[in-house]
Amino acid sequence: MSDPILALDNVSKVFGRADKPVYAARSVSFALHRGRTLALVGESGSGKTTAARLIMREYTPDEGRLMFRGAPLGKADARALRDYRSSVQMVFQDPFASLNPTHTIRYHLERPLKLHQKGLNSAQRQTAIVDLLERVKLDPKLIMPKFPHELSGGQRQRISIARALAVNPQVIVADEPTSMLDVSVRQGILNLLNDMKAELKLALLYITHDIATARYVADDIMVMYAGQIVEWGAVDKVLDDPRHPYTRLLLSAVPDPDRRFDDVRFADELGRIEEIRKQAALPQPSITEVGENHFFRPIPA
Amino acid sequence: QETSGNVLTLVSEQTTTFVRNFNPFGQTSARYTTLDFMYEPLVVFNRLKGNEPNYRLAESYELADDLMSITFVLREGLKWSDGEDLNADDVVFTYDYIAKNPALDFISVSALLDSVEKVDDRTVTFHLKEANSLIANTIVGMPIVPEHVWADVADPVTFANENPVGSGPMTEITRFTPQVYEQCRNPHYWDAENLKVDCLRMPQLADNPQVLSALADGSLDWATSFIPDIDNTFVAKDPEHHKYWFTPSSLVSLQLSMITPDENNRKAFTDVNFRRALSMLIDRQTIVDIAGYGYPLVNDDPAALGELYASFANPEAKAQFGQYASFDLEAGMAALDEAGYVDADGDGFRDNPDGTPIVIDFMVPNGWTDWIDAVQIAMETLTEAGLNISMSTPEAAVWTSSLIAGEYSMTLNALASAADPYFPYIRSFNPNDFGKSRFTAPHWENAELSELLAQYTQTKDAAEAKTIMDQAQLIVAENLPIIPIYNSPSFYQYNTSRFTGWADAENPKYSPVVSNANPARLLQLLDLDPVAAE
Amino acid sequence: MKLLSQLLHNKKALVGLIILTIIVLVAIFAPLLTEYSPTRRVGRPHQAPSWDHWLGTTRLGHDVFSRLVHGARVSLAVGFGAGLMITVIGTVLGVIAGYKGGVVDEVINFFTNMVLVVPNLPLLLVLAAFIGQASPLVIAIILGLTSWAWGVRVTRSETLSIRQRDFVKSAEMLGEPAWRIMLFEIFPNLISIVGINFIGSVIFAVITEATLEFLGLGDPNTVSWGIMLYNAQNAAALSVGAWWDILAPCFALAFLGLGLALLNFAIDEIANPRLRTGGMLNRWTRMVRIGEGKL
Amino acid sequence: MTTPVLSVRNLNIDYVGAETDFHAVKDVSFDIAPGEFFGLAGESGCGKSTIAFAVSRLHRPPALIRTGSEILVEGRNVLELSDDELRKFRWREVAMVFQSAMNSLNPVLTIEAQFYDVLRAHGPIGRAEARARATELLKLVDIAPERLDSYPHQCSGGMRQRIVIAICLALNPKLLIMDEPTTALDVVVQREILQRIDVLRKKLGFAVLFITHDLGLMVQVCDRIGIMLEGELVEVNEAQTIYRQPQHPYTRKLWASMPKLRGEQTRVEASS
Amino acid sequence: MAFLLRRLAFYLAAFLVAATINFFLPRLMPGDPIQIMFASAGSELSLENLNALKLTFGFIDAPLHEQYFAYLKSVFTGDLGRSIKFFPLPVTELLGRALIWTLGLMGIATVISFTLGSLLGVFAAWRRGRLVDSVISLGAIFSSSVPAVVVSLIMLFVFGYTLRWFPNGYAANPLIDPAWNWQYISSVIYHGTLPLLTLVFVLTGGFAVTMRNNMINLLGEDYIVMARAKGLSDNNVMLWYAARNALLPTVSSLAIAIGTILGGSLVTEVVFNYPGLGNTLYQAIIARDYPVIQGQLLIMTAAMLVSNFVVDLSYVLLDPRLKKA
Ligand SMILES: Nc1ncnc2c1ncn2[C@@H]1O[C@H](COP(=O)(O)OP(=O)(O)OP(=O)(O)O)[C@@H](O)[C@H]1O
Ligand SMILES: Nc1ncnc2c1ncn2[C@@H]1O[C@H](COP(=O)(O)OP(=O)(O)OP(=O)(O)O)[C@@H](O)[C@H]1O
Ligand SMILES: [Mg+2]
Ligand SMILES: [Mg+2]
Ligand code: NI
Repeated sequence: MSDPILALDNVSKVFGRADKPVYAARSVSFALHRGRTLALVGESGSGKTTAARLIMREYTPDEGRLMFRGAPLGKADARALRDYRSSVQMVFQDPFASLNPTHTIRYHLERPLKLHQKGLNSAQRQTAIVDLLERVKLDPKLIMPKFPHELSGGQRQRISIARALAVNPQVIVADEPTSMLDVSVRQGILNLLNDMKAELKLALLYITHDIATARYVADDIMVMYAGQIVEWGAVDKVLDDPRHPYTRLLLSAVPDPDRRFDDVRFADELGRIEEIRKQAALPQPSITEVGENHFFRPIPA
Repeated sequence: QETSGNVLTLVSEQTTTFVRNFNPFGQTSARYTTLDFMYEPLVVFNRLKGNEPNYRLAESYELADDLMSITFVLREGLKWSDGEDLNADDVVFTYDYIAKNPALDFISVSALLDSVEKVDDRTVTFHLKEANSLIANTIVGMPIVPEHVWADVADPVTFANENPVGSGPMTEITRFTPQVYEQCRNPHYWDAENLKVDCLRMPQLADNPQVLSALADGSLDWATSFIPDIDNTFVAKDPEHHKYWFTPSSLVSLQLSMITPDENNRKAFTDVNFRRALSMLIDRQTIVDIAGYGYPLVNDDPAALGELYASFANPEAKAQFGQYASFDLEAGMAALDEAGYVDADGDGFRDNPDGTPIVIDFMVPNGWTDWIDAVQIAMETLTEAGLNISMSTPEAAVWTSSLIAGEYSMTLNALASAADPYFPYIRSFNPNDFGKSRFTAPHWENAELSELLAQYTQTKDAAEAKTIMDQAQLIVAENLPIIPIYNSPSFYQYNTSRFTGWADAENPKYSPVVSNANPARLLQLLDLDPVAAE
Repeated sequence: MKLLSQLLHNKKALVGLIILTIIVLVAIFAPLLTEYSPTRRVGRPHQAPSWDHWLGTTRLGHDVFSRLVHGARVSLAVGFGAGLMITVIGTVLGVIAGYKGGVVDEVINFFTNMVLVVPNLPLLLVLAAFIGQASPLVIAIILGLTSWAWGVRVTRSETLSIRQRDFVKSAEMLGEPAWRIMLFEIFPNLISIVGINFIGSVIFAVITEATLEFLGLGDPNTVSWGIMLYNAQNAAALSVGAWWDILAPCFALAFLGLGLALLNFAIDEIANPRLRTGGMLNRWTRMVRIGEGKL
Repeated sequence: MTTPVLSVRNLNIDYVGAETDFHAVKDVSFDIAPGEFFGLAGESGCGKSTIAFAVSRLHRPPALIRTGSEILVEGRNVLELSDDELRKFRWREVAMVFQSAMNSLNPVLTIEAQFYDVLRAHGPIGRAEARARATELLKLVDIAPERLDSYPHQCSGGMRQRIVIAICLALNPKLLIMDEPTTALDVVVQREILQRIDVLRKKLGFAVLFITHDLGLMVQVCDRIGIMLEGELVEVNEAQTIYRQPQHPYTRKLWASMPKLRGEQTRVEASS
Repeated sequence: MAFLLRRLAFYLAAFLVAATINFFLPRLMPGDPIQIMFASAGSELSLENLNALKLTFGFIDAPLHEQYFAYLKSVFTGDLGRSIKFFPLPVTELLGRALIWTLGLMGIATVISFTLGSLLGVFAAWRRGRLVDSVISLGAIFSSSVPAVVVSLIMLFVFGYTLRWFPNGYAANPLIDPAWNWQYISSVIYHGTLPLLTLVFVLTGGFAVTMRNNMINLLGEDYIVMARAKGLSDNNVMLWYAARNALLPTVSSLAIAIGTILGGSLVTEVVFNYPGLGNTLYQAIIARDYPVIQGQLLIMTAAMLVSNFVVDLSYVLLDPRLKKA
């Protein structure tokens, strides 16, 4: 595998007051590679969004560092931050909320171009916008003058992606980009992300709680639980042979039309996960390598 | 509880709440029935009868021939309302007291006195710093207080004197709430025989409209209040008993600062021709009719005295200069043209003869609505005559200090009525008062006039005094340093259904106004007779 | 533009706009509407309404109608001037506090709450009294400087919620500078709040100016509805039965207030679609009545 | 054959607009048998909630249930009940779990008060008795009775969801409507809740009308499923049948666009 | 509790700032504050007398900060000086007298208009789009758009001067001694009716609009629908579920409204000559009685702070979510 473009190195983030800390991220380490998609799955509140925000440098890590192109990122001054932003972009969960209802689509795409590709004149910008819209398979003429509320959810999500692409990034972080979309629309967006990744050699971090879509788009997967990454590896390996109890629970909870409810001894699994929950605050267990490109943290005895 | 006897209901002050304060030295804080009714003056001078003295606590007074001292003799058997004797000691005490506590001396009489000396139990002599033929008028303005009470008062300025010991007819406070108080008969009053009223009741009324409604429904016997359209709003409610009589009082005049900071204005203001023209441009009658509801009396006396001092008037003044004190738009404009005040620069406004512009700010205190109305009406004709005038309404305090300093262009100013024309003249034109009092606002001085006024207080001879005063009037009338407009009325409303004996236009025996600036109200009180119950 | 077209579709807004337009037109064309000067005596004192003087005359003999139409200028100017100032200050501070957060927010918020708990009208009274002869301009300025707090509060809380929205986040992620985010991302979404704040402030300013002048703290040289009330009250118009003198400015003020309030109410409805009660409810009632269906 | 618990016949619902109406539910008919777990699936905005609301007649203007529609609960036409009958009918016959549990409990009342409310509204009952009943109901959903004195904000999302279910069971209704009860929840919690409902249903014998757009979930829990498209019910069948032999093209497309956890991964070009 | 403590700290700070403004206001204005303060009282007094009077009012020639601390000390010991106009009445006593009337008038008016307005708002929202709603909404808009001056003048004109149903001034007949007897109390009620009606008219609309909007926003909430689904009676849902929750934001708007109420009552008191705080302030301003004006501002601020605190308290009581926070 190539060198990672972006990596988290033992990053921790703690919220709340000293007497009642919430560990949103606990010694989280992972790396993103160009042309590969990494999926991050986990229960609600496990720290997925926190990880994304750490990458977007909205939060500063309490511990650990962020490595970009092999070098650690220090305190960000305004210029360095802008530089970083033209390489790392984010697509949000809610396409209804991530576009400003008072601006046209054209404005939404023009701004990143103005900010990050200063050399362009207005005609070049125009072509760039058309290009972007075509890339996300929208009709530029029709779409450009519209306001967000005149578009469907899927179209809006495409605009969000186009906007992220506008700065010519190397990394895209997508935080549950399809959870607000209808099932039938979802697929299109996922395909689009996949295509972009391949075409532009993007490094993609795909955050979701829907393991099935994770499988659909990702090359690698990480399972997060209580701020920790508890199991990771190649998608197929992890899903075929889940080792960590939480991964298993997660997999069994995923709705699966092939199995009736009563097939699974769900309650037992649930009981075991309750136990891990109690132990969640214990010191870091060591990492076990299960096989090639498949790791997990066993629960301490 | 109902008060027994004859109760006279009156309104002398308008307030939102009554505070129990009967300190006679506190002009602004004491209840308005404190002076005269509670603390009787030595003498009451009747201004309507050429200052004829009505002896009250004093049975006589005598001015020394050199005019350097005056001796008052008290009546026999005077008592304070607590039964203690009232004698010369109390008088001497009072004057020593205000000398020691200058804050109490609300009429600034101490400054005129050298010493006060007890001659015997009933006789007191005041030694003056300068000869002064009019000193008696001033001295009687100070209330005499009982030594046995006030000697022990720690801070007489803040002392509220809640249970007063007085010498007047009404000293006993039988009821006191923030909304009403009652002041009843002094058990030891020397003149009890003449006093038919047993109690005064003072309801709290906050403003003119409230006084009007109380008057209109007949619950007030005696009031002093501005009432709009009085014949309709008050008299018509009960024409038989609702009556009023307005007597002329303080002089309202238009004044110009001879030392105004604006050099161009100053040129015009110091020119008597300009002042005369200005005076002719003031439509006094309209001002009186509209701003004043017709209540004030037009003052077209070039010597600025008018009806109020009719008995002192020098007909010569009016004959020679009368035309300058009455309204004549055409003549006024012609006078301006003639004196060279024409529009030199073509901006539509008259300029100085040398072409410099005249821009006049007409200053009147904020909130003094009748004056503001008067100014607006005056400005109509002045503007029509081509003068560049605008009105400003600063805070009263700012207005006062501008007037004192002479830093204004034009204003209205009022001067309280007095017993003798000497007072308005000396107050307005005494160079020693420049920068000290707003009455000297014009900052106009005339050596000849000053000399005459000085002589006036030095003579005991009535004929000589008259000659002096005649001459003074001529000087004022010729120079027109202040432009008289009207004398404001003293408001006086009364109701005859419960009491009779009121002074009125048919029987102008004295000024019956119940305000605390009129000591003659004591005479009115003593003249009242209850209407026999039917 | 959208707001405007929505306003035109809202009945309340339409009535409000019409009222306002009438008053604005009257103010603009005041000199053409009457032959009388508002500051000259043109009749006897307190003449009742007649053909010559439609609304009678004042105590001084001024024509009430003339004063009324000329007075509209001052009321409108002070209302809109002070309203604009209040809104601008309130919006700027509110957006900055809401977006910047932290110490800036704490400071602005503290002062806002501070100003909110100091009783406004009494403070204005005292200020006007200290200043003396408060011309309409002075009144507008002190109104503007003392009444912005409410605007800050609503703008701030709205900004706080908009700041959480993803489109602001994405602008941040794109590296937009803070001022651009406040001006171009957040502010356009506040338009209706700002509109409500503006109209509300105009109402407040009109009412307060009239009140201050009525209480005698205005400049008697001005021709305004507040001064008309003041003069009428001073001339005891009520007790001498000159009702026209006092009722004319009363109704003018009420009319202007009503127009503005209708407009504000309508903006509220447009900003918050839940509040809208369009024709559909009437239609619904009719359909239920004729039995096309039920709930 | 037994009478169905719920029988919807030719249901037409409009949202009345200022000029034109929005026809949200078009001529929908289906039955739910006693004890049956019936699923209603379809895209956002296709009219699922509109149907659910109509069953308890919870609509407010401008919704309009067209004349000619019939909603029979155990044979009784709900649309013909008087106000008073309607009040008695609600919750006793049909109880409902709403889209998000976070918001369906009154934030200013204690849990106990919200139990007491419903018990009081449907018959005279004392405080103590109501409390006893509430305790019993909470036990059914595994919640400690102390929770009765808490306010909703003091309970976690999953807990609140279970409390709502307990309240639903207070009057032993024949039918429980669940309108996307778990969209806001984690898969694990969602799974737990549904499983509990399933157990309770078998124990207490009520029927369930389950509304969601998650087809996988639906097939897993439901006996029968109805698929809706733009206000129309396009297909109703046994869950497994719909899954394995979808008839309607829309249904087929839905299945195709669903990523699978196991087996072949197909790529479908779905339009947006 | 922490919430309330924080609010209390804020109120203390707010009071301090108000006191500071109060101290500096006359000193910042053009002209000599002493000259201004004694202008109306002193215009007839000689300079010597004025100086003597000034001393008794504590205008010492000390550095500003010393004056400031002396002032703060006296404020916090409840000494607001003495009135010039009603000399030597302490300002506290003067205001104390007025406070009773204002509290009574404003308190009752606020309670009535808040209750009435909220109820009207609730009904309008519940019957949204129907006739009741239109009538209430329009009425509310109208009532909240008419200035208090206008309402009180019209009330006075109609009921005081034309119909003569009610007196046109005072809090009670001055000839009746204050006492707890029917004669006095009925007189108080009789005199209070018009000002009260005016205030209620002016205030009700605002409360109704706020309540209506809050209610409408709430009616879509799941817990309201659930309450209806539970078979609760309409009144129960409307009042116990919807109104109670809609009350929360209304109560917080009440805190802000108190300033407006104070303003409204000020004008009303002036027009009806009601002897409350507002009228006292007005009279003091006319007479330039500065100790009273300053004390007045402080008292009004304090009143605002206290009522805000009461609103905070009731907020905590009404909203269980705040109890622990
Ligand atoms: N700004 C914050 N302040 C305090 N706590 C926070 C903050 N942001 C997140 N947390 C806490 O950190 C933990 C992780 O939150 P995060 O949003 O990263 O979870 P998530 O995995 O994205 O959940 P979801 O799937 O619901 O989006 C949660 O317990 C959350 O409550
Ligand atoms: N009050 C209303 N007025 C007008 N139209 C409405 C109203 N409520 C719902 N609609 C419309 O009716 C249609 C059906 O709405 P409904 O809430 O039943 O959909 P749903 O299937 O439950 O969707 P979701 O999965 O998003 O909950 C939608 O298109 C919606 O826009
Ligand atoms: Mg998240
Ligand atoms: Mg729905
Ligand atoms: Ni537009």
